[in-house]
Amino acid sequence: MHLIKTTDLAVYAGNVELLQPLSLTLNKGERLTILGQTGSGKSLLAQAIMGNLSESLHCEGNVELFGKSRSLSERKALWGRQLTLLPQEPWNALSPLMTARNQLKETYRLVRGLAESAARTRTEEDLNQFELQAGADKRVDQLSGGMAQRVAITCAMAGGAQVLLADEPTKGLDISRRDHVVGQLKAQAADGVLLTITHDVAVARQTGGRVMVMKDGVLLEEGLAEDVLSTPQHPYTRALISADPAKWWQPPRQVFPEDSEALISARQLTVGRGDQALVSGLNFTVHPGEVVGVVGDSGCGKSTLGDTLLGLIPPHSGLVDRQKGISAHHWQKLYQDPTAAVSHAVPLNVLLTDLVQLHNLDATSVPALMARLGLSETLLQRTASEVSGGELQRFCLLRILLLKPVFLFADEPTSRLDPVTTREVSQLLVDLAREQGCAVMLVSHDPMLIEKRCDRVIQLSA
Amino acid sequence: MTQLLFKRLLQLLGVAWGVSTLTFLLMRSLPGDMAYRIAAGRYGMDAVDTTSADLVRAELGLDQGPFRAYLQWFSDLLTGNLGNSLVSGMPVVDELWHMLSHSFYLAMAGVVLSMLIAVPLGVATAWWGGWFDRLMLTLSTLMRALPVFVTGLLVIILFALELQWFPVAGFGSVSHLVLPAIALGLSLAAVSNRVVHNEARKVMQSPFFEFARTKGLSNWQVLYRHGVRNLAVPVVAFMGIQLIMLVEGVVMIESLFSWPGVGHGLAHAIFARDIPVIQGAALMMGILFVLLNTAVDIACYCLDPRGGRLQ
Amino acid sequence: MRERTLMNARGLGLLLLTVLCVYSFGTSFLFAGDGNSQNLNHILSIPNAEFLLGTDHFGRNMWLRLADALQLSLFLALACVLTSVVTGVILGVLAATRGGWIDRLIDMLVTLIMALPGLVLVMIFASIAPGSLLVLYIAIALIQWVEYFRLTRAVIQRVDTSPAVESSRLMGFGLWYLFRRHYWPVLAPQLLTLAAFGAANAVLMMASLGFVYVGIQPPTAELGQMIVELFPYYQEAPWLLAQPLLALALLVLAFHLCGRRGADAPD
Amino acid sequence: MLKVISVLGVAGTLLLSAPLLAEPTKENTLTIKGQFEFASLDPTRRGYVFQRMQVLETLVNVDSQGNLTPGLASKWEVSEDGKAWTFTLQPDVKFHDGSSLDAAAVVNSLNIARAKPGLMQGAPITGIEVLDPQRIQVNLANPYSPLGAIMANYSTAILAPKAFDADANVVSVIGTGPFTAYEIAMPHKLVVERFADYWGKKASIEYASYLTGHRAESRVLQVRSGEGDIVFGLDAASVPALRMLPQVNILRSDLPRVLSIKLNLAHPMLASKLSREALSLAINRQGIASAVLRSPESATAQLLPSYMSDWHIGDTSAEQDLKRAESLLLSEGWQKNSDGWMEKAGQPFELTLITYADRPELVTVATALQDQWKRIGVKLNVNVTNSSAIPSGHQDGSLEVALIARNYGTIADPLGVLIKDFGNSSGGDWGSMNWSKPAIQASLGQLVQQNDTAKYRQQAQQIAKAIYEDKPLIAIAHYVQHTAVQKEVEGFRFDPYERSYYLNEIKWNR
Repeated sequence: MHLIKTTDLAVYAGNVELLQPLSLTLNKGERLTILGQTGSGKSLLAQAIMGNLSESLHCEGNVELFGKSRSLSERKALWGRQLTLLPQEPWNALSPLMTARNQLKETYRLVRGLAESAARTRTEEDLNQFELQAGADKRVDQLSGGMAQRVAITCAMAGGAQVLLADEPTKGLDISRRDHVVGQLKAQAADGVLLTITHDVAVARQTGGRVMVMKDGVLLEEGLAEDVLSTPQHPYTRALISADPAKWWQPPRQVFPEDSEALISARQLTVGRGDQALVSGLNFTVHPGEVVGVVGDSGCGKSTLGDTLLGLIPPHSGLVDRQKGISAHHWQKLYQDPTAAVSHAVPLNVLLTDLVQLHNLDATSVPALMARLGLSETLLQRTASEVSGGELQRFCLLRILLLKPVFLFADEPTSRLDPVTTREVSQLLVDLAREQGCAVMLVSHDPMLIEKRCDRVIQLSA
Repeated sequence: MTQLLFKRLLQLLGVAWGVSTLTFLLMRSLPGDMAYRIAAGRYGMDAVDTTSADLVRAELGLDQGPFRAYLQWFSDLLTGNLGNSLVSGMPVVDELWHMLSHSFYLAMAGVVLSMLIAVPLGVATAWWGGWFDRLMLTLSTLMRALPVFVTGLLVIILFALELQWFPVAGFGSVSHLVLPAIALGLSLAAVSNRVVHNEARKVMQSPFFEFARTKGLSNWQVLYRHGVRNLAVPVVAFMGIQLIMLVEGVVMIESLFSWPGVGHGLAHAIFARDIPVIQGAALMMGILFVLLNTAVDIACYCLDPRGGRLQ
Repeated sequence: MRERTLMNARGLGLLLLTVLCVYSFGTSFLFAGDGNSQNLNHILSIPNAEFLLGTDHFGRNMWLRLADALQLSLFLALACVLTSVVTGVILGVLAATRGGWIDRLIDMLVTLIMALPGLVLVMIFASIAPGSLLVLYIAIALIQWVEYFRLTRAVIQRVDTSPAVESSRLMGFGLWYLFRRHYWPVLAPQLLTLAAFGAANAVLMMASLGFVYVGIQPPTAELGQMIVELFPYYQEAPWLLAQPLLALALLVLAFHLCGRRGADAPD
Repeated sequence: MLKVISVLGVAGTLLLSAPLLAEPTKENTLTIKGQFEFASLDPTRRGYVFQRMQVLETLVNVDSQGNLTPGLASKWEVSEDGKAWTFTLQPDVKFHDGSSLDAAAVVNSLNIARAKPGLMQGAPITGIEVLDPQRIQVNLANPYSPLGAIMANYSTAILAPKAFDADANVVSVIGTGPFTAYEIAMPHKLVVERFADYWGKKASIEYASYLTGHRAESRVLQVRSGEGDIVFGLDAASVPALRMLPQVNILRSDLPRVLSIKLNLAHPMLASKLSREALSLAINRQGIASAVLRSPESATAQLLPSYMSDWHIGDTSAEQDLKRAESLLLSEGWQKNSDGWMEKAGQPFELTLITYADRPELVTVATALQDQWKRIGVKLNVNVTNSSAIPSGHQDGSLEVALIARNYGTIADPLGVLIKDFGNSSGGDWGSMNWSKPAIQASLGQLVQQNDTAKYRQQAQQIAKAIYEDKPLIAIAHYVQHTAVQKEVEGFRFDPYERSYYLNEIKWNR
């Protein structure tokens, strides 16, 4: 008997089709991964199966669970007990004011119906098994992204559900956390069914089982993980796989001798926010045109270092000495979330002309730069909320290039972008450094990306 | 926490001093001869004449410059004596005690009533929505469109005249407190029930509410275990803001229901230029305001420690 | 669906406001006669051809008097809101960006004003120059700017830490540019809502003053005062009391509807 | 201090009616709703509430026609030279604390009252002394006939010795009246309880409560809801509606109080008699009386009511005559300017009238006046402030016009008040202002010694005529008081001199 069987399951917003009719079956012990870029209707599939689509959408087709086709209300009765969903941002999904331990115990007591003492022991078992004791008595906002995700998984499974739908389980996590989370998913859903939805090829490879590749709500390719990922048939799948940094071409690294012209250097530098010091004893020099990578776990002080170098916050101790005689607006920063770094009030070209007028730059070089960055004139008529993350990041780059910067601190510029755009934007950064002799410090939690793009790496330990 | 308390204590002293001095300056800048006004307050509006005004001026030493009067008042304040009312000669502390206790009962009754109306209504409208929500929205907007004394009159006409359940005005027994509390409670609830509605809707549409549901908890369990606490934070914070609106209503309702509260008393003290009473009342209200605000801030912090350290 | 109800709520509000404005300002041009001229042997009459809304307890033409009262309320609401918005925003920006002792100083002043009940402060001001509408307007504006100050400071403190502002600062833009591109677009919608509720409160505050016989000297027509004067006749001539009540309710309702944006803002 | 009073009140009850622990309940308490607060325990300050609720009594009482009748003093005689009044006290009168009333107690209470501001300071009293345990004597510098009426005023109420503390402040209201003070919650509420050993007619109802209701609206609503057994100070506007209530009687009573306009005769525009005549003629007294005061027959052009016959002159008209008024002004040299205001030598005929909102009808009458004077081109600005603005405006000469409600019945014989208001050239706070008429002022002074009733009447008529013609004060209407009495209350009668509610004559008829 199939645990999950959907026939022509489709999702519509009014009469616009967001997800093409899709039929799939999953038996006990099987694993399926839906792979595709963000915003391709993947999570709608999970919500359609689960039955918690938002009011404005409706779905067609039939959903069979545990061998019997279930209406919406019947599926709701299965929530937690047979069928469970792991939502995208786990740190928003856990109740903000309750400790992790209580949220877990609550599920055992109320969903599993265990007595108080039995629920407590089962909770302790889970906490030990998944090494969650450290964050057990903390609130969600005090947990790291990885820890919050793992707590969410245990809570979701505590109800004894056999079918686990995991929506983007590794989004925003560091590489080391990612493998840990995928391992836990596979362990907990061992004797049931695991349907994973992700944009990360490595997660698909690690989960194994079958893979479905989707783009804009359309199923492109399907098959066993090993076959599809090693010999992709569909061109989109091939582009998706080759976007993985591990597959990028490795350019020759430029070496800058010690005595060559120093742009900015740190002497016994300690950086921190407020009264809490994060990293100490930093000594390095950055030369014009050099691309330096900065790697470290999230929260280890990467962006704090950037702000200190740019003079936005004072160093705790030690010295940052910059080359004299360079005006302030030549030291620039590229942000992780482009939508938060640009004003949404006016169209992009207005922002551009503001900048040109402020420093009365020569606007003649703008068209060439725009072509180089793949930005069309019509795109600039729109405001920041009407363009994609990738386009907006390229617009930020355009503004920075206009200022002819000597130093650019790029703080995880591609973590929010999908793989294909990540490759283009990171390549643009390297070209900027080489052509304009501008020093670039590139921050990322993906060591492979840093490996393929930077001349040398600064490792920040937690 | 202690750092907060110390800071708020300083603020308390500052506000108490500031408010009473502000009222002193304002009252002293009012036109008309104070002695006459106090005489009118003492002997009644028909019997006030120059001889009684001169006697009052002599008795109370009103000829002394405002600065010396202020110093005199300030030195008394340091010894904890708020002076005597110019009109009745009674110690200000006693008059204020009588007025403040009554205003306190009315305010508390009003707030409790408004919460009893606003919270269930807000949550229900957020939960069901649809026509019920629209009906409550129009009702509360209409209620907010009326000045408080009109609400008071409607409440009297309905409960006291038609139904004869409660006395129209006066004080002394609990039954006297009911109608003013209903009038005040309704005017407050008209605003707070929409705030509760919005906050409840935000909680019900939040991801943690959805995850608790998909985790297997029933609607009621989620609302009870997660919804209430997360809802309490913004609602308690709003109660801090509503304090200011509360006092407006209290002044109106007290004069309509002849409730001997501080709002009503202050209005008379202003007309009769009874400066010590006004200063004393302003002092007490300033202190009460800071204390209540601190209490609300602490309550918010305990409910939701995420707000970082208390400033 | 949400967007549509929002639009027609605000549309209804604006429509109501224009109707009231047309009635109040239009009447003084179109209709001759003066709202204050009395006719003591023709009091409490039922609305008829000559007196469209009947006559009040002095025999004055209610149609004209209500128009004058609405004019006064509209004018006062507009003046109070404008003054308090301008003062509140300027001081808010100053406190949020300069911070330090300015912030503490204004904060102390704000706490002082909020500690005293607004109505009592207005009463004291009103008795400084009895009957002058200027003093009334100053007093009400003095109380209301506090709300805008607190909103502006909170919004700017929040927006100031956003990457967009940091990036603009890095690019060399000044405070005025930050205000125009970053602060104002976030502030404007919330200010509009607060201004609408502020206007409503100004009108209600003046009406409450009429209730305690402060501020308004005869023969000025004011909605609150009219309600108080006509209340004793609620049995004899209910249609008279209904007019100022309805006018006040519609005016305040119009302001509230204009202020509606998605969530009903707590004032 | 406050808590002490209520404790004392409670203790009083326990002491007096120890067997049955009576408590004021809805059934046994007569609820009275009044207009005015009582700001202190001291009768010299607004003590009328304690007198009306019959807690305190005075030596002399007044009947409804204004004649003096025996109170705590059974009889009194005046010496030939009119400089000594001897009062004989009622026999075996008990104070509320059980002590008996004797001459020493009365003299002590009167001397304390005399030291404080009050009506006694208007009289030329040189001393008050004990003749024997039952008789006291008041010595005067010169004869003063209104002394008897002063002894009927609340400020001369008799308190027991224990009522005062060391420095003569009143700490507890211990009087001789048919009711004792059961609970006092200053300044709004007073509950009184029946005093078993009262010397006169004992009360039949057990408790009575007096509550101050500032708002005319709430008092009207208390009548409608039946909560107020007796409600005073009903505003004229709501009377027609209240008459329709089945369970309530609305009593209409004339008061010796008059609504009048006080003019500052030193003001250039008000100096000439003809201008004042014009202003008086412009007033539509009939319209104001019927439309604003809702009592058509209260319109009058004279200060004193008809039942004070000596002071009431016959041939006076209260008609409005706009044409004649305008012609009078034109004859005075005023010309109407472009926008309708009278003007002379560039100066518009503009006056500022002050009045006070404590009496709501004053504001409405001022509004009516404003419109009526506008018809003859006189621009009247109305400034509603506090009643004290009138005496202070009189003193510093800033007062131009004032609308006042003057009570000529505070002392039974109006002579005392008239002397105060018109007795000298600078006038009185509530009387004339800068009206110098030496002959009239002199004859007013002599009337005090005039015992021959015929001569008294002839001089009084002469004075009244001069006031009517010269118009230092322009009368508009005399006061009509409306009181609502629930049908279940029997035996209530209204005292025009507002000295007593006669609670001891009231019975329930349920």
